[in-house]
Amino acid sequence: MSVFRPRSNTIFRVVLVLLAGGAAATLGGLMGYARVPAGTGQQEEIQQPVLFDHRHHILDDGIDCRYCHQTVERTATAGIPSTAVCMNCHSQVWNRSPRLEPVRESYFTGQPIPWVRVHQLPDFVYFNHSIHVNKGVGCETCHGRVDQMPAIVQVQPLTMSWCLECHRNPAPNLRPREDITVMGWQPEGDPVALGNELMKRYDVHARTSCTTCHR
Amino acid sequence: MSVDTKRHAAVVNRVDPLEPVPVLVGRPDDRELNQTLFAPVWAKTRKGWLVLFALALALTGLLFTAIGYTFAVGIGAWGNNIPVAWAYGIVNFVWWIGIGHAGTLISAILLLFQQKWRTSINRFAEAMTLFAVIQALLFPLIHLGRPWFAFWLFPYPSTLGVWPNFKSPLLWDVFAVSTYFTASLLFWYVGLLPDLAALRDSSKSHAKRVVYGIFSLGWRGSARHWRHYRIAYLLLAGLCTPLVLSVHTIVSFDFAVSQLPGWHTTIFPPYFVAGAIFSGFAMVLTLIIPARKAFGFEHVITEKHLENMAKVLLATGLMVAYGYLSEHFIAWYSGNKYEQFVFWNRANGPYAPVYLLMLFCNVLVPQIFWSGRARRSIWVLWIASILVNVGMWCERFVIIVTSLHRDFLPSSWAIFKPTVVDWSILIGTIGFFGLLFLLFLRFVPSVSASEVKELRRELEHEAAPPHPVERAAR
Amino acid sequence: MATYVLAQFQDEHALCEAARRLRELGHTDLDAHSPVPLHGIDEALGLRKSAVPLIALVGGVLGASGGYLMQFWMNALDYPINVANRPLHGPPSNIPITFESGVLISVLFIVFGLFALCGFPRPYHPAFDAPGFESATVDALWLSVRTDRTRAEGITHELERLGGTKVSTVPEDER
Amino acid sequence: MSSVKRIGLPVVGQDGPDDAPDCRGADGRRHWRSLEEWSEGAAAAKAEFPRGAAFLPEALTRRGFLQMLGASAALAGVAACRPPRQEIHAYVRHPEQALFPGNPVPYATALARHGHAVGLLVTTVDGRPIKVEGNPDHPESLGASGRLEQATILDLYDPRRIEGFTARKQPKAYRTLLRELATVAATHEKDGGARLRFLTGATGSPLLLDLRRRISERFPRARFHAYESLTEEATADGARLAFGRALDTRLHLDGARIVLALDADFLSDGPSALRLAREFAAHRTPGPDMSRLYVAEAHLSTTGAAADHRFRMKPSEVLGFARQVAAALASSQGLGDLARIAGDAKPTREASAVAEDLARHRGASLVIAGPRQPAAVHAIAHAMNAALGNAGKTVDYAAPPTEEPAGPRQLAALAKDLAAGAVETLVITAWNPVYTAPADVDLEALLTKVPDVLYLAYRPDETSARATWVIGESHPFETWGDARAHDGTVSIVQPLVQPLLESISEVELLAAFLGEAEKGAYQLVQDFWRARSGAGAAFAARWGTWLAKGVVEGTAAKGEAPTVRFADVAGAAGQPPPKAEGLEASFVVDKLDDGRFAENAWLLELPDPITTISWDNAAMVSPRTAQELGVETGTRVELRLRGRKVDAPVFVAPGHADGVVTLPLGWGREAAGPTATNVGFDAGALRGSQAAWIEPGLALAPFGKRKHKLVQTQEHFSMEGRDLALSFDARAWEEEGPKRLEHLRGAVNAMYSPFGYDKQAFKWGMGIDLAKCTGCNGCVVACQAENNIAVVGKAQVARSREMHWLRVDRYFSGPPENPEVVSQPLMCVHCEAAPCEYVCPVNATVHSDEGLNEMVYNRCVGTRYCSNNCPYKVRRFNFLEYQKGKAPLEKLRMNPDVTVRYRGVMEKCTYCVQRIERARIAVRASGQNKIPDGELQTACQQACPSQAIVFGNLADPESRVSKMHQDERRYDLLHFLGTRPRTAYLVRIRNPNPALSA
Repeated sequence: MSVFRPRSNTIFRVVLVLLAGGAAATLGGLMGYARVPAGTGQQEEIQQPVLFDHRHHILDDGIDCRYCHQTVERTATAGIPSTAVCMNCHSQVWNRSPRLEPVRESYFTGQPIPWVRVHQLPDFVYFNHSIHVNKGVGCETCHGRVDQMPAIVQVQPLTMSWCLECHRNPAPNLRPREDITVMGWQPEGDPVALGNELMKRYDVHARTSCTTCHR
Repeated sequence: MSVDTKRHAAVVNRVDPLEPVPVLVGRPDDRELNQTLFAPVWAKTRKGWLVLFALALALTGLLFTAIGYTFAVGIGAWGNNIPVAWAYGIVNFVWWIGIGHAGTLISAILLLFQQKWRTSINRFAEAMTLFAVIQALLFPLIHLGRPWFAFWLFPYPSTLGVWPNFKSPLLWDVFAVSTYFTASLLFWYVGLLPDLAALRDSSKSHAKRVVYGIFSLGWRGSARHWRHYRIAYLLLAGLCTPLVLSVHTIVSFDFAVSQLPGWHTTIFPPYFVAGAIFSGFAMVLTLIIPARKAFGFEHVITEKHLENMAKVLLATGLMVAYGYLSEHFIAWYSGNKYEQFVFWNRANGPYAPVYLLMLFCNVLVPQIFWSGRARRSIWVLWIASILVNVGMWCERFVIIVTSLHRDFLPSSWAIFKPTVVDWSILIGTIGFFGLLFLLFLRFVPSVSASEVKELRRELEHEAAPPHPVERAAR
Repeated sequence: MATYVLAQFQDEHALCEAARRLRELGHTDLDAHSPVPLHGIDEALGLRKSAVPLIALVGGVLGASGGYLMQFWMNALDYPINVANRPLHGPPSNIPITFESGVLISVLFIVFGLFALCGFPRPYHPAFDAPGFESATVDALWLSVRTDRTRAEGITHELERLGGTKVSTVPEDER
Repeated sequence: MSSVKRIGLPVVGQDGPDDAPDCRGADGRRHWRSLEEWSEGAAAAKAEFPRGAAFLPEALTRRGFLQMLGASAALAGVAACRPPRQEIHAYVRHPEQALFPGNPVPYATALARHGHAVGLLVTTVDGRPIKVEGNPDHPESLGASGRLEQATILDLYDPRRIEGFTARKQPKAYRTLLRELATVAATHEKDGGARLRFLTGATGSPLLLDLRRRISERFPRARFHAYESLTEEATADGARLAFGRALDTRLHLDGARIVLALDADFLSDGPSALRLAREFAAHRTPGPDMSRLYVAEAHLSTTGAAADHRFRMKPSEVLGFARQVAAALASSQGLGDLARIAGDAKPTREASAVAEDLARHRGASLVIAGPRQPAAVHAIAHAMNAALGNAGKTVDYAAPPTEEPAGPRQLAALAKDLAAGAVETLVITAWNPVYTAPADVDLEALLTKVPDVLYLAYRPDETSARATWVIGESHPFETWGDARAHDGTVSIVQPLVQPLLESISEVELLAAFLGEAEKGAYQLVQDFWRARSGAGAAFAARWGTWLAKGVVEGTAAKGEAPTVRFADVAGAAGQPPPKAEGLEASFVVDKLDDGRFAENAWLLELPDPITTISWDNAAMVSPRTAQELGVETGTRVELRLRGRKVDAPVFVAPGHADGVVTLPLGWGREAAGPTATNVGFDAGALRGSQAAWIEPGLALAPFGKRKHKLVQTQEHFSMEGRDLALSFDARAWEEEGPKRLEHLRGAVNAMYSPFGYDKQAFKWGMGIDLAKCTGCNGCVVACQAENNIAVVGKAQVARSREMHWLRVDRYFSGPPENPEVVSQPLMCVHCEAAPCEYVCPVNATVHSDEGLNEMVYNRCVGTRYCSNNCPYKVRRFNFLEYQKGKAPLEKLRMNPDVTVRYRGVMEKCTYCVQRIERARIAVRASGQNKIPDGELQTACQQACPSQAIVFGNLADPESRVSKMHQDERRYDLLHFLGTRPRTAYLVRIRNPNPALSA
């Protein structure tokens, strides 16, 4: 008399399928997760010590990015504005607004404002703003429509493969230097032709050597 | 031990040395074979087994403690340094992989060559292969500086957009070893099916029936199944044969493809494969001699088997010796002073004792098998087989450490000294190997009953020409 | 509602004879059970050649070509890197992995193909319910006929006439 | 990029009183100096001052922890494994000067040791000094820097530094300290400072000397005693003997073709070593103006290793040899003046050959006497130089800053007063005199007789333990001052960072005794120089240029060539020297200087240039002597000298003179930190005041079975007959040298055609000229500082796991008693067909489009296969986590441009790729595509005093490196392997005297 019953066959097979499927799903899930915003930290809301609204400063006041991010064309870091820069205007306007209290406090105590970092690369990645900006890569390309962000979020995955896309074929991401800070910039005329033309003009070429970013 | 095995033992003793020793003593019928061959599985756990198991368990514990420690503090826990960046880790890896060659070789190649004496030792040898390869598989992982990134060695689509480097012999290793393990495992399991079914059907307890029933997947000896089974088994053997040769060839590439004097040698692939078979058969002997005594398998694993294996040892031992010879000759002949120095250094450098031990164990010891009496003497066989295993470990040490510690620039020469952790891992793997093997002996028939039954029929049909399909099956 | 009629036989000739006889009688759905493969049973049962070799070939070809293309695409096309001044696409260095992946896939195809063809895993089968059938994997030869209940009676007699012992009938109840 | 930068450490570079932020005093820090105010203004202080910054955790953890980040990369950013959000601290007020976050800014300053300054450029990033370079405008640096200068930066961030001040066991705030110092000073006014003494080190600083003068005016009976254990008394006496007055001797090797060094290690020791190495190396290439160097010495020094002829002799025999040369010059070369000096000396073959050579190059030769030699030898050297007409050409003389040389004599005077109990207040600014004092001056006991011992200390040490006042000393990079180079050139010492820990400088301490400490160092130095320059209104502008250039122009002392008083010299040197019997003790200076670098882990681990011993010093003897004494390397022996005892391990040194035991000073500290305590043995404990350097009558007795483990980074000194570090004799080279190199360069037949680098604007390469390299190891420390290279400790070095990316291989050839030496700097040679690359399974080491052999740490899984396959064995592996457990202060030193490697990762020389990328980005961002040759230097190249290392762009045929690759002396290391290295070597050429080599 067999120890198994007809339903054993089904059970046995189902279990096998579950085991195999489960293993596959776990691996696939991890790989997938690494590619979705949840995994790359995109669209993550981040509390800043001061409710700074880029939207308002760019659209309503028409301030150029470089007014505050002064060193973007000259150094690796774009440069977080010193409190003094804020006070240039806010000593005059909104100089009583409670929202700006932390700024004034910083200015008078000399304590820096503890901004929270949004775009964060590993320490072994050496990203340099100046070279990108000078070779015609716009702020928008990596940081997105800042002019539409009440609070800054990371819009690009910032994964290595994402960097590589552009490092292998920069042309589509180039724009004339004068439009670097323009938001929602559209190439007039044939984008491909323009891209290639800019490649020549700024002497841009693909760089995928490891030491370009890792030192 | 059952009555009839005693009888067989008696038969063995009465055999006249001038007569060819049979591969199967007596004419036990199927039921008898079932009884004797499954006896170890059904019998009560023995004291001896428990003692050995406890020992193996302890050593396994040591192994994983040592590995844990290495992971915690880094490779610095070992004796490795610059220039000797590879040492025990890789020595053990190559040694175990080599041992893991006999099984598949015996069952696959001997099957293709229709060697009757294969039948009663192949299951045993395959199991040994699996467990040896498991030991070997540990090392590529634990010898990494950052083992938690080991998965970077596999070509999976990562967000880094970087791929492994397929020019690296190490990557070939990854593929070769994992393929070899998978293939051996499946080959072994497929071969096990009929016996598992037999166990299921001949076991008394309900639990055992369920367990064996699950693992035998519902095998019921149907002619429809046999038809696919035989050809599948044959094909697996056909694939495993080149595979087993490729694996050690690729392992030897780790060295041959580099340009270090003492490593960069074209003789390596054949010489490694020969060495692998050499050590593999040695290990089979080391294990099978006590096992057949303990379980009373003298009638199925007869002196014929042992003697044949001794012959294989002799043959492969000579090949290995030839490998050494040609290495040294080419070094001298090349006129390359770096190459020449390495071989001079092996015999005269700080590691000369290991080198001499290697020569003794691998070149001298096998020579005693020219004498038939030595081949038939259990003790000589057993001790020789152990010595060969030691010798083969020394060979890997000589190749890896001795070549590394004095290479091109004398300024960077240095001495390698193994640490406690190094030793623990080496001994630990032996314990872990033993552990798995003991479990195998206890829960799986270590001689393939179905194949021995078939063999018996063949021996009966000897007179009449075998059936064509059956020939294919063998 | 199908049933199985099973009978044990002493030696393979009797078994084969019985099989032939039953087929002459038009019972095609026969199967033999034995601890070892039997000679000439395939003819007796009229079984065709196995499909396993074909499966193996397909697997081997897929594996090898896939392995080679993978290496070519990853190192020469997707991320070409100058490694030690070696050509990006170096066929010689691709041989080992091509071979290994060929073997691997082929082996997997064979084994799982075998299981598929045998309908494994199938721990339960009506035949197991036949009294004494356990001996099929140990030392006895069995013949089983799948038929409908109506004809079971006749087959039983036939089998007994052909020398089958322990003849029994088990209903197939696939639930 | 560390976020410390964004805290806005104020770099008090150029900002003076006017442009300093309002809230600050002249030196920009005084206002928080008192703890009282500190507690009030703590908030303000924290934001403004680095001492806060040193303890911001996130700034420091981040760079160190590659594991976490690696893991995050590994799991491709599974949120759980992503590093925590970091804070960004922006400047509150952006500094006025063009200071950009993350951009390195070099500031000119100077570093004085034993009263001699070397001009430096110190690179700061975001206010953190991280790297020292030489100042090209400084005459004694010429852009080069030695291992000690390089290592100074590590001391700045030493967590063992003394913070704050304690007087009589009471912690004092800055203001309180000054007040109390003022009162102490006042109590001495009534008796004119009769019971006030100062124990200082040697100094040339005009400001300090001026302060001393003014203190002496206020306290006429107070005394200053200058003590240096590495004394140059003999040098001064020699000059007095020869010229009748104290004069500094200034060597000029660029004009010298024949050089005779009498026990003088001028290439690695002494105030002008950097300049002399440059000048010496300039004439070591084959040709008409190739120089020839004779060295007479006991132990094999780097100078001896560079010599064309090296005469092995006891230090005491050097005088005899000098007289023989003089004799030969007098007799056969007709320099009659020298006859009396030579006395009855009989010239040997060597002596005559040297004399002949010297005489053949009158005015273009030079005799150098080492500071360890007695006055007579110096006098003879002066006499010979005068007689040979070298004076004024290859050597000239100038008045020293202080008449009396610092040394035992001055200490003895002080000791007398101390013993007499005539001292109430002793101010010690000299470095750790209790340790450095001669064995026969028991300063430790004497100090107990002094009620108030004020000690200006950088770290707790033997002296601070005996002092009643321990005053935290500022690091030279933290304070204002001035310093004088050996040639008289003065540099303004400007700070690169606020004191990381509360401390003051010697200037401020002395000023306290004039009641001027309140002014602060900045004010003091500026006032002094405003007065000294007499520039008035124009001063501000001039001051600016001085700071920018790093030198005060026109301060170099006038050189003169005074007449030698041959009679007096003869009087001192005329009679034959006494025969020395028994063993002779010879004390030498090595990498730890007088011991003040004993706690510098870089230097402790740095292998000795000749013996390659790391983490130890040893009593060195010749093979012969060792045999006679029945000792061998590692044997522990007891050394006895005039009843003084020391236990030491023996090292059998090739090329060492027989009958001498060489004892390196500065080791075996007792009250040092964990890194240095009981490392090596204290040879100083054997030293007496009389014979500070050389003393006969040493007894050596082996004891104990167990040997002492001396670890060497290189254990095999033979080239095993392989073509590795090649050297030729000049003549052999002329004849068929280039031909002998044919098989070591040029194309090798390879299976694969080389990758083309023609389209690239840059094609990096390096050239190393073995003829120039003196093996000083300066480059090794420079590399360590630039690339955040870990120190691994003695145990790991013993396992041969040192991490130095750049090592200097040293091979001996010829007889072991006096071998020829070749030093070969070796770092990754960046093979175009790199064996390491194709074996890496994960593509962690690959080639860049500009031909760099890249090592990608964050991709490395640590199979170590690359190292096995590297024929040069230049790869280093993090066997353990060597960067662990750094104090926050230490972490501030890390170069933010270089990844800190985690355990399990392979690393190696990258040709300073961080510098390459910075330079390239700079030029390309500004639109061009050309980096001028020489503007981009690797750390090793920049440090190298003899300019043996040249890095540059091979794509530019005019670049120096391209020319080196074309040089006929060029060869490739292990060329036959076909690795096509990007680093080319130039063979070394020796220039032996045919008369002697015959």
